[in-house]
Amino acid sequence: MSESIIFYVLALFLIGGASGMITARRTIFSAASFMLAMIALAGMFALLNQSFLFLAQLLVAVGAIITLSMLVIVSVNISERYIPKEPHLGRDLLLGVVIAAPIVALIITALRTHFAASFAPIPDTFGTLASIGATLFASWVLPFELISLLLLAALIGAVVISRKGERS
Amino acid sequence: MSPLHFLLLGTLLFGIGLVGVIARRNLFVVYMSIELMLSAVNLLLATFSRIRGDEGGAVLSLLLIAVIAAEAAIFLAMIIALFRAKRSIDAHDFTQLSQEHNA
Amino acid sequence: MDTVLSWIIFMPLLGMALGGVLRASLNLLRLLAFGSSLLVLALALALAWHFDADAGMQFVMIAPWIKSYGVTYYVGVDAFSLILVLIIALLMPLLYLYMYREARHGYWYLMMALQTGVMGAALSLDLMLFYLFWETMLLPVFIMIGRYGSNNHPFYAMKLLVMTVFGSMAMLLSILYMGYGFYAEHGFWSFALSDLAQDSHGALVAAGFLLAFAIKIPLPLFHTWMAGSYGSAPTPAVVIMSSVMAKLGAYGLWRFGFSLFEGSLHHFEPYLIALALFGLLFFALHAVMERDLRRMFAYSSGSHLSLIALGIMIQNHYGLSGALYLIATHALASAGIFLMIGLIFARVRTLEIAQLGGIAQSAPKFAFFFAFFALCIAGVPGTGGFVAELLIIIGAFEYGLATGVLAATTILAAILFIFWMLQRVLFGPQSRQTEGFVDLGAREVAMLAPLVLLLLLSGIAPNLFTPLFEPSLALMLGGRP
Amino acid sequence: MSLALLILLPFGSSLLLGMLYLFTSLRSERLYALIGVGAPLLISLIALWLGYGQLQGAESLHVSLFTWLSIDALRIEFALSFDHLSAVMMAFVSVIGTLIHLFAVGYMRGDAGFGKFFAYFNFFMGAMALLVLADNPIILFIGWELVGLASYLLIGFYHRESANVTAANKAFIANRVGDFGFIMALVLLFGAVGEGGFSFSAIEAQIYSVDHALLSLIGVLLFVGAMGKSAQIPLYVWLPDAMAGPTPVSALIHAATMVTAGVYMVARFDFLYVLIPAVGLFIAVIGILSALLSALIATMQSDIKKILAYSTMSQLGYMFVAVGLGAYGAGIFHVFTHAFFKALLFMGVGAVIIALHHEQNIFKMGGLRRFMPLVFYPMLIATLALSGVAPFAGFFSKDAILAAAVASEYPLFGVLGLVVAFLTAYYMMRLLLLVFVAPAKHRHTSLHVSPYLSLPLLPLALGSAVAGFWGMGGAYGGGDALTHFLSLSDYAHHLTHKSEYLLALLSNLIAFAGFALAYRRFASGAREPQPTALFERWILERFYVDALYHALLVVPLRRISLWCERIVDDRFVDGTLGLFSGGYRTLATHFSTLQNGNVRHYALYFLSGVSLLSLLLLWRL
Repeated sequence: MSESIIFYVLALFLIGGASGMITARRTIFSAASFMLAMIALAGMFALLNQSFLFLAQLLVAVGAIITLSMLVIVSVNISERYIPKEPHLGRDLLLGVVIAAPIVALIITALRTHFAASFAPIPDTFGTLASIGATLFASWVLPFELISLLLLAALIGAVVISRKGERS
Repeated sequence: MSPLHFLLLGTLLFGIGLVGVIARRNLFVVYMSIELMLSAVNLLLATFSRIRGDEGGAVLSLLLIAVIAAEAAIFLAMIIALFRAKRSIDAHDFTQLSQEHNA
Repeated sequence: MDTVLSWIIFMPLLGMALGGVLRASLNLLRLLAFGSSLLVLALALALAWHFDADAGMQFVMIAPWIKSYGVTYYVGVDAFSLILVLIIALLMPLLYLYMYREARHGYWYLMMALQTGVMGAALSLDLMLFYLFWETMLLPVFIMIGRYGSNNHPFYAMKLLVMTVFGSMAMLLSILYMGYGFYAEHGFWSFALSDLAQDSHGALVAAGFLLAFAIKIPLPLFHTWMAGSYGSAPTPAVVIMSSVMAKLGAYGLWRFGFSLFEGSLHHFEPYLIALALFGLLFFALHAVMERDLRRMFAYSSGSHLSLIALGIMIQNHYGLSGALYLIATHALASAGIFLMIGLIFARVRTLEIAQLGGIAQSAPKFAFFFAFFALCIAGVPGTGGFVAELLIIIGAFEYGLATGVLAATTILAAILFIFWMLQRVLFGPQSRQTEGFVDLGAREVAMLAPLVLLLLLSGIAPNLFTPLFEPSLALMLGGRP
Repeated sequence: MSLALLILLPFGSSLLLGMLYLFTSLRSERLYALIGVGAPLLISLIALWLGYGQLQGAESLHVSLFTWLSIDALRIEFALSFDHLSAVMMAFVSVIGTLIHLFAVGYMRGDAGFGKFFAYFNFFMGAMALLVLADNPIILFIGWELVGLASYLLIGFYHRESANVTAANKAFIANRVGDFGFIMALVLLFGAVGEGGFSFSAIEAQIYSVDHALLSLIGVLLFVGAMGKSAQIPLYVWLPDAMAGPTPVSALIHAATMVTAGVYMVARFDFLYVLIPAVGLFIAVIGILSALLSALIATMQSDIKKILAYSTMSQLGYMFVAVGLGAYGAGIFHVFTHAFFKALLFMGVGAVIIALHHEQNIFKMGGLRRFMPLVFYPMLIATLALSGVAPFAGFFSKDAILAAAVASEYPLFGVLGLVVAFLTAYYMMRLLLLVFVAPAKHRHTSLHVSPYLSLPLLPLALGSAVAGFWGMGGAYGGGDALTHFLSLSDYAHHLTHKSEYLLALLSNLIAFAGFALAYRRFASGAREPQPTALFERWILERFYVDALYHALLVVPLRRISLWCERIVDDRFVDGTLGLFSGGYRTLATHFSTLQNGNVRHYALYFLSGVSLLSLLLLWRL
């Protein structure tokens, strides 16, 4: 019962944050709402017994990414006049909802018909750091290495792209 | 509180991200909407993992977080570059794919 | 011996690949081009030597290619394709001689690709294969006009491409339809000419083919790509277009028209003959006031191709042999004239007739060769053109009096513009541009002399050449009521 | 084999000369002249030897060198024949040709194109020999066209002047128009009798099986070819302009040999024309009209070469009257004699022109008798011969034609022929007087004439004087030797001796009347005439035929050509295509507003698509 309450509270934050992010006119408000949603998402992971994911989400998504975004927003120093006016925001959002609704509906239909209505029983160690680590290095070594390559490429790419802009 | 709730929530988040990508012109918001869509997928993956009791989904989700991080780095760098080039973060200002620019 | 045709077709492609792999220098590339074309020439001559004029299709090679749809690699040569093979094999070394100084690598590669395309189209007996080569030969020309042309060349390259591809799409539809029809009837797929010829096909299927050929030849009303493309293409491309590709259109009319659409062709016969007769005069009239030398001869070419089409469509012994003879001699003569026009352009950078004149004063050799080719196109006796025109006129009179009279106007058609053109280009006072016009060098004479000798020989002793195709013609016409 | 030599020698030497001229830097006139004159000399020796054999009654020679073309029933042998008709033609063509070659050596001296000239000239000899010796109509046609080509090249010899090239074009085009008729006739003939062989003898053997109407059509079309080659109405306009070529060319091609090919051809087809007298009558009418018209024009011309050109045309008219009325022997006889005196006249005129540094207006000449007697006296003989004064060559041949005309069913031809004879005498004497006798209008005190120019005149003068005796009619004790030798299918009637004497007397009187009139008007010189009367102006402007051709043919042709390009191509064909491509382009413009380069819009389209698909799936599931 308490889990349900937690779930609905978190869900409220999550959806509220997401909606706030796409509707806020000021960038900084969007970013703040987004951070709220991300934190709520970490909570969702905890609810799902994914303790390691919960940590990773907090550390990487919230800690690193959001901070980075904030940093960029501030460092580029975007003042009000650079922010797009978006005079028809309401209309555009409505359009977006109209387009997105069938897609969402389709996905939901698919999920509803293909997944069990209950959780499977799990051992206590499920989702812990040790367990995830064992799985990761037992059968996911190659993807893991590939992801590290991707990160490296992204790192270099990010530097190159931002330097290039500087020169011109 | 069945798995379906989590699935519904994830899909909804995905939809909200989609709306953001479609409707917003602010590059930052577009970027965050994409992040949101990825995170929504992340949530779904975690849920599937929990439903099946299979940690593979959790691992995939973990890798996805890394991808999100990489994507964030690139996207932010691009925003900086674009902003430097045009002094704008309005997506409507970047239309170099159109024919008038090629001609 | 079975593979000789494949060697003939793919030798240039081999040279091209070798050049690409070795990242050939200009000299090596030149060597490859010359080498491959000379080898092809040698093979083609050997082919002609071993050719048995009394037999039908020879040197046949069939290999499965796309098995599930019965598409085969099916090549063979008979008297009619042999003529085209010999022309192509002869012209290519001369063209390379013409572009000897050409420094752009792509040019050489494209020419080699082009040779494979036209050879393949002339030799393939599987409709799908034919279609493949038919399109293959278009692309290098398109690129050559687009990249190396002059005078608004991107536009004309597009126009050429769009119009000819439109035609070949219609042909492709017909081919597919026929192939499906064959499948429906016999239970297995085949696109081989000999198989498809067993069935009878409707007029609409024939129309697809006719459209492709009418555009490629071109017959009047399908011709508007011609003058512009000829006018803006680089010289070797023009030579190939007028001497080979246009002839392939006529050849196609022959090869596929007769074997596939015997019945339905009769349906179109009067219209095609009327169109050809119209084209004969229409193009000649067109040429009269043309201001650009190359465009003028484009129309001249059109006029003669209409005559060839006429010879084919009247479908009697004289008409067909005349058409074949004209295919050969006009290919040589127009190659000569377009090469020389290229030389003029290289020397004075203009082809506007009004800006030329008096070339004969400082360049007698040039004037001699130019006048020779022009007179050959005009059909003066002693050159092969006359023999061909005579035969077609005889055939046309056999077909009908009115057709004959109109066909005989070919005697008049060429003189409408040729002599006035000669006057303005070769004779009269020199213009500012043609002052000190450089006469032909040894390389250029070597390039033109074979053409002149062959044309003279074909005019003085045509019986040296006619036995090559005469028996097959008799065979072909003997088999019909 | 010797027959083949008649053709190979001139073609071979022409090729050799051409090669030397084009590809070497040899410019020795002596070498070129040696080769250039040597070849015709050799062939005239061969021709005379063979011709002598024919006179002695040898079998006519037939040689088949090789099969020229063999398609289905069409079997054309490259065959030559040397019968009586070709013997006569070949003999005088080669002999006169040789003399004119010799003359040309002097005339062309110092010209940069010396070698080229002889290459062309020998080429012409070869082509003419081919025409004369051909054993079937197709080979004849080849020779026929090649002499036209040689004529084109030689008229335009001085190609720096655009006017000369225009004249050359005109000549070739007029000839080609004639050939259009010729080749249609040949093809029709082939269609009618070709199955059984196409040599002259084979055609003759089957000609009776041909439908009369078709035969008439063939006859007319053949004559159209002759009209072009022999400058008859209405295709005569090229001949006066052809005088733009060097004078030896005018002498050889446009007076003595090529232009008479039309007459030769009709005589060759005598077996055909005998069957269709109505067409013969048509030929005669065209002939007499041409004779009359050109004689009239000649009386008003002041260019010395043009006078002779019109005179040639007028004499050709005579010949066609003869062959048209069936007197083939008389026609060829006139061809034969005419060659001598007309070649002589042209060569004399050439000598005059050279001496006066290319002055061609007779009203600016005069008094030349003193300076060049070796030119004057031969020309006097030629003038007398041309005017038909007894006993010079022209008298006998012209008399034979007039006799045939008077004796025919249409004596009107005879009357008109006499009128032409009067005009001929008048304009020839006018020329002679103004050039040689009238007071000088120029300042030359001494004029040099090279022996190359004057010596060849002498044998021709002899020929002009005596050549007629060969064909002398029975009335004069000759017995029509030439006509009998030719043995063509003459069907003309003969006059009694008495009426023939009367006719001869009359024609001589008329000639002298013409001389007298000319003498009265021009002996003491005259100014260039300024035409006043309408008729005179008409004559001087050649009845405006050239202008008419220009307005009726050339101008519309160019208009049509432009119309083809601007209306048919651009508007009609490309316009229709343009409708398609234009419509496509409009459509594309509408679409391209969607393609605005805004990636978000692309994403929107894409997502809309996904959305629609989702709806579809939802609905179907």
